[in-house]
Amino acid sequence: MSTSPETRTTRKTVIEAHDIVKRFGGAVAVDHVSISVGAGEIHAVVGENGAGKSTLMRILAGILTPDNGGVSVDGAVLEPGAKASLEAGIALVHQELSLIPEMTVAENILLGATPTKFGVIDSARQRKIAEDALDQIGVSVDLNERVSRLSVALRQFVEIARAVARSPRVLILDEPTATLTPAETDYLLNMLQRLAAKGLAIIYISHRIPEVFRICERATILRDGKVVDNLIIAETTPNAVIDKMVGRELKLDLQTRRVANPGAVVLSARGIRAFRVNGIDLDVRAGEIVGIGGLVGAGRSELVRAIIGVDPRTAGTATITVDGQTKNIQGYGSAVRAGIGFIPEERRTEGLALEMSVADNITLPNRAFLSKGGFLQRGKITEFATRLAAEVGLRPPEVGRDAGQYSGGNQQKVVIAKWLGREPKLIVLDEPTRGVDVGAKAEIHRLLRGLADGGTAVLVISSDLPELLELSDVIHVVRDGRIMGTLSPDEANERSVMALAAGEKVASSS
Amino acid sequence: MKNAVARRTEGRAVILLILVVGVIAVQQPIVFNAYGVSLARVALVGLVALGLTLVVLQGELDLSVGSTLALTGVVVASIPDLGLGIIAGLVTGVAIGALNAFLIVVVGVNSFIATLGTLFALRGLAFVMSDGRPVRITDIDSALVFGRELLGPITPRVLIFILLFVMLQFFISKMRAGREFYAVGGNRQAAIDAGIPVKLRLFTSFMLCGFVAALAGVINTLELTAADPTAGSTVLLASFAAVIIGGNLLNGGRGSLVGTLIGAFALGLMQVGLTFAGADREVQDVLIGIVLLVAITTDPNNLRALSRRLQGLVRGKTNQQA
Amino acid sequence: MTESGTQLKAAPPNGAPVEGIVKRQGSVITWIASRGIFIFTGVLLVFSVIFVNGFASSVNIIDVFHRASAIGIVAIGMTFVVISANYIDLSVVAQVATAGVILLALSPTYGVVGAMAIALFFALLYGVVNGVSVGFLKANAVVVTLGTTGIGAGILSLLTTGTIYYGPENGPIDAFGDARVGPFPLSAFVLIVVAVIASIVLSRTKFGFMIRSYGSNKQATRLAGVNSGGVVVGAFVLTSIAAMIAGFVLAAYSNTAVATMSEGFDFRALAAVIIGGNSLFGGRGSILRTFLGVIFISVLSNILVLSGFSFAWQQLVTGAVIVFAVALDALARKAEKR
Amino acid sequence: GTGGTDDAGDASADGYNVYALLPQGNDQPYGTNYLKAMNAAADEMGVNLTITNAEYDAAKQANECSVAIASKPDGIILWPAAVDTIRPCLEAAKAAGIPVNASNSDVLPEDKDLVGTYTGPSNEEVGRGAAKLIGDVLGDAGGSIIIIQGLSGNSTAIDREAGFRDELASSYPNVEVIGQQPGDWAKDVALTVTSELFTSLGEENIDAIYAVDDTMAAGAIEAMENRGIDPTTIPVVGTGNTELGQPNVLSGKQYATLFQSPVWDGENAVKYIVEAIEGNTLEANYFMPIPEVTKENAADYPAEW
Ligand SMILES: Nc1ncnc2c1ncn2[C@@H]1O[C@H](COP(=O)(O)OP(=O)(O)OP(=O)(O)O)[C@@H](O)[C@H]1O
Ligand SMILES: Nc1ncnc2c1ncn2[C@@H]1O[C@H](COP(=O)(O)OP(=O)(O)OP(=O)(O)O)[C@@H](O)[C@H]1O
Ligand SMILES: [Mg+2]
Ligand SMILES: [Mg+2]
Repeated sequence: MSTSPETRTTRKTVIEAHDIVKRFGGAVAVDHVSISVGAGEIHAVVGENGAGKSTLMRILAGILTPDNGGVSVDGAVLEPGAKASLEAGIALVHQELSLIPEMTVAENILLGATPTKFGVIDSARQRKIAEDALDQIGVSVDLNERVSRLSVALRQFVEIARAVARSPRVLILDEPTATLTPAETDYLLNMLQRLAAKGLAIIYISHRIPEVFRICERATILRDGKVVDNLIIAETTPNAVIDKMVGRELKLDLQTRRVANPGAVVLSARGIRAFRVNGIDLDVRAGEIVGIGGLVGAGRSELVRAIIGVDPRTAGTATITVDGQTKNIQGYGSAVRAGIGFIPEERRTEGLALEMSVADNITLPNRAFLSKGGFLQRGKITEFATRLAAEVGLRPPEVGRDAGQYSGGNQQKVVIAKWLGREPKLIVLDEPTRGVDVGAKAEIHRLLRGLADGGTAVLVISSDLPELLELSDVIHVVRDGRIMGTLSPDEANERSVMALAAGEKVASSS
Repeated sequence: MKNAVARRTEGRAVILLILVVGVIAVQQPIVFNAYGVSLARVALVGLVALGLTLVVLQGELDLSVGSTLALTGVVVASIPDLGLGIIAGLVTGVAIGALNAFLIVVVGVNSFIATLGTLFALRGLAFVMSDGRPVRITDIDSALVFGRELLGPITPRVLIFILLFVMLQFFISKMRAGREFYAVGGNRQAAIDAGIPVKLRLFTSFMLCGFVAALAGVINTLELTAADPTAGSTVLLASFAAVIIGGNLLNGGRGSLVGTLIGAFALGLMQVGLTFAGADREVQDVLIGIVLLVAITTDPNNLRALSRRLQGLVRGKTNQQA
Repeated sequence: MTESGTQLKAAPPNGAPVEGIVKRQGSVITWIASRGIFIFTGVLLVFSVIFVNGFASSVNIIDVFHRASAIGIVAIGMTFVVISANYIDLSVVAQVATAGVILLALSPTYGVVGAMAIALFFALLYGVVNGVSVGFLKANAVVVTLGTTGIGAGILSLLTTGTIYYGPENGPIDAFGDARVGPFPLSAFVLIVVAVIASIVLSRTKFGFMIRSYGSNKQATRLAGVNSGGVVVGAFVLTSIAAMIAGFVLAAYSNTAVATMSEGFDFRALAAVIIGGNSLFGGRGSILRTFLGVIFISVLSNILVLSGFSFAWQQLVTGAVIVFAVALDALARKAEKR
Repeated sequence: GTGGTDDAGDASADGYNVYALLPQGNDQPYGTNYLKAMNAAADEMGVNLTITNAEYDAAKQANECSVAIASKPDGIILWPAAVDTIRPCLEAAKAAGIPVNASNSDVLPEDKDLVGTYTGPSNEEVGRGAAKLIGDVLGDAGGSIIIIQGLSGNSTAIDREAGFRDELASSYPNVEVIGQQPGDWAKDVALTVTSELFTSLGEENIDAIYAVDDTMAAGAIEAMENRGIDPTTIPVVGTGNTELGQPNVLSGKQYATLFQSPVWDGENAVKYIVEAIEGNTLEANYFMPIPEVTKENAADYPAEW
């Protein structure tokens, strides 16, 4: 633990977490973390995907109980459990939207704290409180509209209103701007500063360093669940923070990045339109890694899913060319048969059958040639799975184990291994390292690079900018389901990508 | 229009009801003249469905309602003092609900399986207690009074049905505990995070469901002056049908008692009409089967998903939970 | 269910606990539960042999198999629907009767083989209608099969008007019903053959593998390029074919068939599947478990009758056993999660 | 009859409107033939019938009863789904001035005054008849017997068994019932439980079998054959003289049955409701003759169902 600069802040500490540890099965998500935030302070918690930010916040909010350490507000140690934390005035805006779709805005804002008279909902007060909360954050939504009918951005603000409505002492926001446009973001940041001015202690999580530098007073930097540093923003620079976040590899990898000499076009998409995809042209060449950047909600997932036929297209065509022959991609089935492999965004719900063995999971896309006359060939499967497990560096390489028993990173390796066996001509990855620890992440990167060098065409979506910059031979930046710009390796950097993603015409200097 | 229907979960139930009413108006107007009878049938189909709806709203199921009805009936009839019997019966129902909830919430059994077990066990208990014979109420005359029409052709059953609907509707729409059923069914994790006592809510819904089934058992027994251990054989599927046709989503979180009520009306009136027409029982089964199949294969969400798959571009939002 | 609420609970939006790298060896209860049905069946058999006189007699074993055959074949078929995470096929009630009635009613005119062919046609019809509604129209299996039962049973009853069809004495069907393989009735032999085939299909073939995989994660299975709708149709078709065979066996056993011959088969079959310890969340499960579940239930009712218990007690005990079995299973899961 | 006049304007001024509230119909063999005869008789006498089937669900029948009363028919034929549960229906009909006759299963004594008459078999009598047959064939020595019951909770099954046991107790003290199991009206179930009863009680200890209907009797007989017992050595008595049972009686495998005629049942239900509507004085009961059918006279009684 580095020098905690409490000494150098005049603020009165409101919330303090001491020596927090949280394990998920084997993986340590939060590793002896201490953090304290004062009244009126906006405190940043930054770190790469999977650093442990959300987990730590869920612990502060009493939703997760730590394996070690405790949380105290105004010096009083909290009982475990969400209720105690709520009563102590800790309000958390979740990273994932956590609203009840069929309930109205007003009901959602007061969910769990509905005002009642003799058990009967006091709708007058409910509206009043909800209205006030929305006023405080200066957003106007129809209180009676069902949340399922709101845009993601509006949902995000409703979530914040819900936190504010509890008139908290501590307000925690976990990547609140991830789904917001620059204008909305700007608005949110000003709002937070106003709230802080009222004496609220705010913990702010974001992957966007400029935001942190704009509103935060201090930053706690997490890596692999550990606190690597605790800085006073005024005394540091964005680069310093990023270096601390990602450690050494980033620079190294960035140096080892090299422009590929791409071969023939493998995937060619023209005029793709679909739900939240508004006309996209895209080519991916053999041996090339094409990156797709943008903010969450930009429609990147929808875009690739529409191209390869996972989700329905409303317009446009996509073709895949394998040794001279060009095939149209009708449905997803045809795409797979044509030699496309797809690693989806949601590993747990879309990528793996968690209670089936690694071998079974690897067999699934390869069932055709792992079976003869409709019968599975056990021996061949085990041998095949073991080979691939080794190839992706699965640890431990026990293919008989349930996939669910592996850590996020290893699970992701299994998802990739599923496809390697087919020697795909094109491999599409949506957030391939989300929630994957740094080590596994590096291995996955090496793997992808290796595939590309082997002549496979690779299409990668990533919200993780360093990763995107490191991997991609060319980056398309998507916003509102359109490609806003295409960057070559030497044009591409955090700012240029962000500028396009956020839709800023001219990049503002920093 | 199509959207409006798709939005309101009760959409299809309304359409069906309109159809049924239309056909009846032409074919069997007597169904309306004898509205007392028709209401009684609706109450017969709908009462248990009201309780079931509460459970379904939370994304759970209760298969044991039929057996609960039978068992409580036997309890009521086997106790000489009618008043005491009724109370005992209702208590039994609540207790059964608590047992189901315990298995589901505390032990962690999937509700479908847990209530499948109690479905068998409770029916068995009813048979054991009644020795497999109908049990006649001792104090028949007071029971007979119950069966009589109160105001005009309105029997106590109908009155209770209406009262229960109003009360449950109030509970589910105006009271915090009831309203939070939607949260439990709509996004359980979020409900837990928001500090809603999810387990308590589950217990509440199952106990209410048990209570309503028991109430139906009591009413049957009083109206018939005897309890039949084989009773309720047709209840589960009938009320299940009313719930489904009422547009309640089995995943929970979407649906309403109003929908169930409309579903019950559609089914009840349909049955009465067919009875007046002297249609074979089988014909009724087939018709209800078809209605069910149509209702479920045209669930608004699937329709939306389907239409998106077909010509795509449904403007508006995706409902993550749906 | 296309997305059963309960499954939703099984895998909540966030915070789904993930098992550690090192699988903790579960508690005693885990051990028992994972082998539950094997232990219970064993204990019950030993108990019966020792304490229930007449149980071990060859004639009685035949009766046990008579109890087990038809329902067992249905349960084995239904295992496919259960493992594909679709809970239950209620329409087996109508399907078994349809097959039985067709066999006895039509074989005089079309011959046994002809009748069987016609029965097969209807079995496939049921399977496809159920499967398409669930697999492609994404409708809830419970409701769909509830609907198809109503339609099918209604029509069957309309057409047969309650007639009890019976085959000629010592006709081929009667002969089949009385036939023995060694000490066992032919129907037991059919049950075992069906079980073996089903077991091979489920555990060894590509198709069975896809059903298991689909049951354990629809989305992942689809994204692996599997025609998931087709898999569901397959599962329902297999269930229907099994129900048809069960109809034949049941009809042959008593050489009679009537529209109401299979009342209660839906939940009784499911009970056998569940007591066998197959997971209703789909994915996990085996035919052997179902088979043992059937043997367990059949032996249980058999010894209850042998011991002079009334029908009422039989129901009560069966229900209690189901509750006990599933509660144990649930507790075991919890223990595993810890 | 009162009912007749105030319905004069009805679409069917030509004949009486009658509701037949039945617990079974085309879904059971007996009901099917009962309906056939009933409809035939109705056509003959110009009666328009509306028929319901409550599937032995008392609550459903109660509602169908009120439906019937609401449509103000001239008369109602009631075949109770469960006799204990029909009092309210009868009272309502009386209040509405609609004559009601009971058919096939008689109402309870205390409800007798609420019905015009009862037509059909006396299920107790059927049971007694069976008891006589068994008692007599076993002779003074008596013996031990088993009962294959009908569907659990079914009132016909209950009444027959009650009459049977009552008659044994009063007239054949030496005949003892040593076991019973429900055969659910189904041959296959009867087959299994009979066999199991043989196993548990010992083949040598069972001197006769009372199967509450012929379908189940056939099951009991097949059970014996499967066990290599000659059915003629253990007298089996059933009920119905059905198409399934009669061949067994003829061949002597089934010692005897009691001929219950759905045709008589259906016909007379219509015949006497008309009498009731026209206000003629009726006796309390018109019992169906229940001839004993044995190998000797079976030929004279062709099976009806
Ligand atoms: N419920 C869970 N079960 C198992 N592992 C989990 C769970 N939640 C998080 N993890 C793991 O804990 C680590 C930290 O996750 P966490 O969500 O806190 O990271 P994060 O910093 O919020 O990442 P992101 O920036 O992507 O939100 C990751 O490796 C993740 O896979
Ligand atoms: N306006 C919107 N209406 C409905 N759903 C939305 C909207 N915007 C985003 N979403 C949902 O939010 C989630 C994130 O959106 P999407 O996946 O398109 O972002 P992305 O650009 O792919 O970023 P990521 O790679 O993080 O997913 C998706 O589930 C998407 O359906
Ligand atoms: Mg996070
Ligand atoms: Mg995405």
